Amino acid sequence: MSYLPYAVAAWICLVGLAGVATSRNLVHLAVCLTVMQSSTYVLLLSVGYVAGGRAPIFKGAKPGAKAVDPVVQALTLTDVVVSVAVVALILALALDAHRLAGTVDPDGLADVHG
Amino acid sequence: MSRRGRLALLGPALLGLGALLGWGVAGLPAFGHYRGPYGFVLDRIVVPLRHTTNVVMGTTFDVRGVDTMGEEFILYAAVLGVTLLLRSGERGRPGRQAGERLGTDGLRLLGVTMVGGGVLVGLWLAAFGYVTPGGGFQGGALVAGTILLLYLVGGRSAYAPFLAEAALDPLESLGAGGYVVIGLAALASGLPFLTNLLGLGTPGSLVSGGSIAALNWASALAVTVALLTLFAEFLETYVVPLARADEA
Amino acid sequence: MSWLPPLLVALPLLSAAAIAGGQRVTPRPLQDVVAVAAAVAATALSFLLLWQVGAREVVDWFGGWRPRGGVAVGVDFAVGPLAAGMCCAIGLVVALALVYSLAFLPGAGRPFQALLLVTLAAMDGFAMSGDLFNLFVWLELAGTAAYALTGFQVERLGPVQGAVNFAITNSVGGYLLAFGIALLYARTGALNLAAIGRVLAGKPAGGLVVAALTVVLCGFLVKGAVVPFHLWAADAYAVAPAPVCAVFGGVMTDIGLLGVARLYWTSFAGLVHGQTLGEVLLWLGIVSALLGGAMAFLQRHLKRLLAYSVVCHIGIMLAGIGLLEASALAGSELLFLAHALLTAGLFFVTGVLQADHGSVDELRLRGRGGRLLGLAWLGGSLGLTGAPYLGLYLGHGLLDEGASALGRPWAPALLWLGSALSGAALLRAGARIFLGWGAGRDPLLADALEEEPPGRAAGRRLLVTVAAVAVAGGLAISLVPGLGQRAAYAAARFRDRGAYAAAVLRGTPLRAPPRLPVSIEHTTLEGVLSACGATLAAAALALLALGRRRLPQALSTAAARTLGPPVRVLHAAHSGVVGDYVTWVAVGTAVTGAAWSVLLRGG
Amino acid sequence: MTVLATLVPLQAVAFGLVALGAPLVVLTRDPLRQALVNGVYGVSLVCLFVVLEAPDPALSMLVVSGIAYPLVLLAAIARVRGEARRRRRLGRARSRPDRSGRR
Repeated sequence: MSYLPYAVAAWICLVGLAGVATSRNLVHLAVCLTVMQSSTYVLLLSVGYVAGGRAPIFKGAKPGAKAVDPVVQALTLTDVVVSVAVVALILALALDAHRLAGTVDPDGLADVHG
Repeated sequence: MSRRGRLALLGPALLGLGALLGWGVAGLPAFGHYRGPYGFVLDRIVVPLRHTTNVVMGTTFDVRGVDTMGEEFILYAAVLGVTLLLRSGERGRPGRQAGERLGTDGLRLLGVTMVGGGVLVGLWLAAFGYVTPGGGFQGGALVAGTILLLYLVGGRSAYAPFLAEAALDPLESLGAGGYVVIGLAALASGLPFLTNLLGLGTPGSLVSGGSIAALNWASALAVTVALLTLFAEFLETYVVPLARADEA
Repeated sequence: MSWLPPLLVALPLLSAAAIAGGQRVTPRPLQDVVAVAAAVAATALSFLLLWQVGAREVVDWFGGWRPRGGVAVGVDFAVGPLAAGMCCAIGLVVALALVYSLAFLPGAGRPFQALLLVTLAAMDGFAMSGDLFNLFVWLELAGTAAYALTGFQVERLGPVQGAVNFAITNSVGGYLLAFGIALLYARTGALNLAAIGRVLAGKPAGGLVVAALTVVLCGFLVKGAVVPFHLWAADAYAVAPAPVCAVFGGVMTDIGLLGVARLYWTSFAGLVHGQTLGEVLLWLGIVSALLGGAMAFLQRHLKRLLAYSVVCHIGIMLAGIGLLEASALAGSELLFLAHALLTAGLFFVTGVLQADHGSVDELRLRGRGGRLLGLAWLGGSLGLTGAPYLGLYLGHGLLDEGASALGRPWAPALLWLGSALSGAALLRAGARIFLGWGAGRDPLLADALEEEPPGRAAGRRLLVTVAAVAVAGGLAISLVPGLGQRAAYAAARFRDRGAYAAAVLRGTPLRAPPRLPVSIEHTTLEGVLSACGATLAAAALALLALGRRRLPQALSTAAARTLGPPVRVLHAAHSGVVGDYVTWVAVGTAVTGAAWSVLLRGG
Repeated sequence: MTVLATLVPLQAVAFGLVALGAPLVVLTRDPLRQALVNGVYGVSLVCLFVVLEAPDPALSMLVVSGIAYPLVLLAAIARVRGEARRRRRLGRARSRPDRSGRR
């Protein structure tokens, strides 16, 4: 049971991936990508958690106080910014595709293959 | 591949992947038992060495400052990319038109108050980022978001000054490029790239952390302008033509 | 400390910011000069760095955060000759692409140049970084810039889904990588590659490590366009402008492979049964080489043809890595150098054809190419096939030696077959376009694409010159005196996990390097014979494809009957639908994970 | 050590909400409604980050899911619908071959 947090992260990753693979709308698909990415935040923050630890902010606290891992939080911050950038770009690309092909259904966009 | 074929392939693949990830996370230390050492070392050394009481920001802007430089440029590249994509698609469209206003005077008043408050809170978040929770990204995003409220409450004319590309482009480059310049300043003085140069100050006050403050403000500027440009590109090129199409 | 590694990243980034920020105030020619100068300067600095790392590992800790008490606190760039050599090639290809785009995309605007410089910085950072999360950051930066570069000219009518598929598939790969990073961090408490390697060394791989390394390596393989993660490649290259394709196909796809090799030799090699990782990589490489070659042979759209040729050669390089042998790794390194320039050169030639005739369709261009251009195409094709003493030849030779030393001569034979297939595709297209051979119709090839209006011919001489320079440079790689020996030394350094970790974590200097001779690498008779065989096979296949009509009726119907169904399956599998691509990513990850979970536990 | 000693109830609830929220976001196929559900999912992530003692990522997630995502998503959705409407009108005026109709 103390593995529940990690299982949640893996679950979100799979759910997001399934959403990306089956999506019928590029706007919807972009959101599914953010869901998939949110699994990495959940996993990162879970593995860095220390039971009974405080946030790694030592204003008004002794520097030796028990605190959670600051590294995973720094990584999560970077990750969140990446997700904004990627979503904006994919939406812009989706709009371009829509302007040219008249659809946001990825299954309908494929006019060339092989 | 037909949709049914895809699902038939995806199902087993996800099961396999789920088994793999499940097997993987079962080997992790139990929740709440982070074993270190990296994080514990930083919890111990950042405050004495850098005088920033927010260790996360000390990590983001100093210990792992180069990651954040990459992050700034990811946002920068995304904005450049969105601009490139959306503007190339809009060539030949008729010019923009003056915007429309929203709702009643009371609603607008509320909005303007919120804008003032939001900008203040955003600046506060950015300023105290390395002392208490917050930082350049969070503060910058809040400032950008509240300036955007002007678009809703004041119409395009009130928001327009914030959209002048001639002003936005150099400012954003100043933010992202400023980060690099601060790093290069250390290199020029014979120290490793991004070395903290300025005085460390008193822990728990605004005057702490040395270069962290400068990097933090560079990043706040870059993020604010980046998000403003991003919103502007999406709103200008997309919402305004939509309104026109509806009138027609 | 050396000031070179951070400068390789800082300089292009700062120039990109200056170009994009000053686009309204500075005159156009000045901007062009700044962009090209930044790329050229980055290349020159890379060569300087290459010279500097000859005798030592250049380790640079950002912010001066050196390891404390054995714990790597900061982020480091740790550069050996292999990484520095990659930076040289990256800088060279991007500089050529920037010069080329001055004439090819005069209206592209400054964001285009800025984004190319950002890509350059990101790829250099990736090649040098010694920190797992930092690798992810550079990879995402390169990706973000690349998605926009791919899509921005889509309005000129092309397969619209290319850029979207590229962005989505690569993002999924990136998130798999991020998930794996979190798992590895939880297991080892470190992000530095050397530190991770130290924790994992000598331990058996449990479920956690198997899952973590699977998603991390598969994340890199998605970026590297390795079968079955390769499906986005042809779509993306088909829409991207030629100079962007040159950067993608020449160097950007390959950094995914560098990630795989780097992770293996710094972090995973010490695991019990760690060498079984190579087994799967070798087979993925062989399959990529064969499938890529076959798909290249079935294309008529030149950029898609070249994209599959890239998949084929990426497979060959991956196989060289997967053999886990010094000589084979050196072979991969030389393959990378020659392939980068030759592929870039061929994309440049394609761009000229497009500017001249408004088409990149092999059948429609039949008999329409110029002579000098044809010569460049022929050189590029022969170099990529690995004809004796040209282009990829030396790399193939070293790879063959490594494989025979391991008693696996069948591996290079399969790789040569892939090389011959893609070479045949290139030679066939060249003969049809520049000599007018063969018919104007071919039912075996993929669908036609919509055409674009012919571009402008101004600056054509510049375009042809850049293409010729790239091809000539790539052809010469096999003949540069002393390069083979230096590649072997670089490979040996790259594989020395102990020395790398000591240099990074404790600053221990390396043993003095041996004196390397400056002579053309000796190759075995077998090597020459295989190269001749592959070249002849490629030429024969190309002729067969062109002159099919002249064969006896019975023979050609029989051939069509046997080849038809598998060809249709191949075409159908590359469906152009992003949902399918993501599904294949999931399948590939699950299957490689299953393979590794058996092999790594000694099964 | 027992389960509850390391996973306090508040955290368990937050994890549960996030685990439920993710499939809801994915299964909401209408983009406009999905943007709203995604906002709620974002708030549940913010709560989770708070109970995991991560105020900085929580703030970051708050501005992203409260400002950045909704704005770009709504603008994109509005554009897609507007374009579709205009296309329908144009399509009636002069019948242009629609490249999407192939499959």
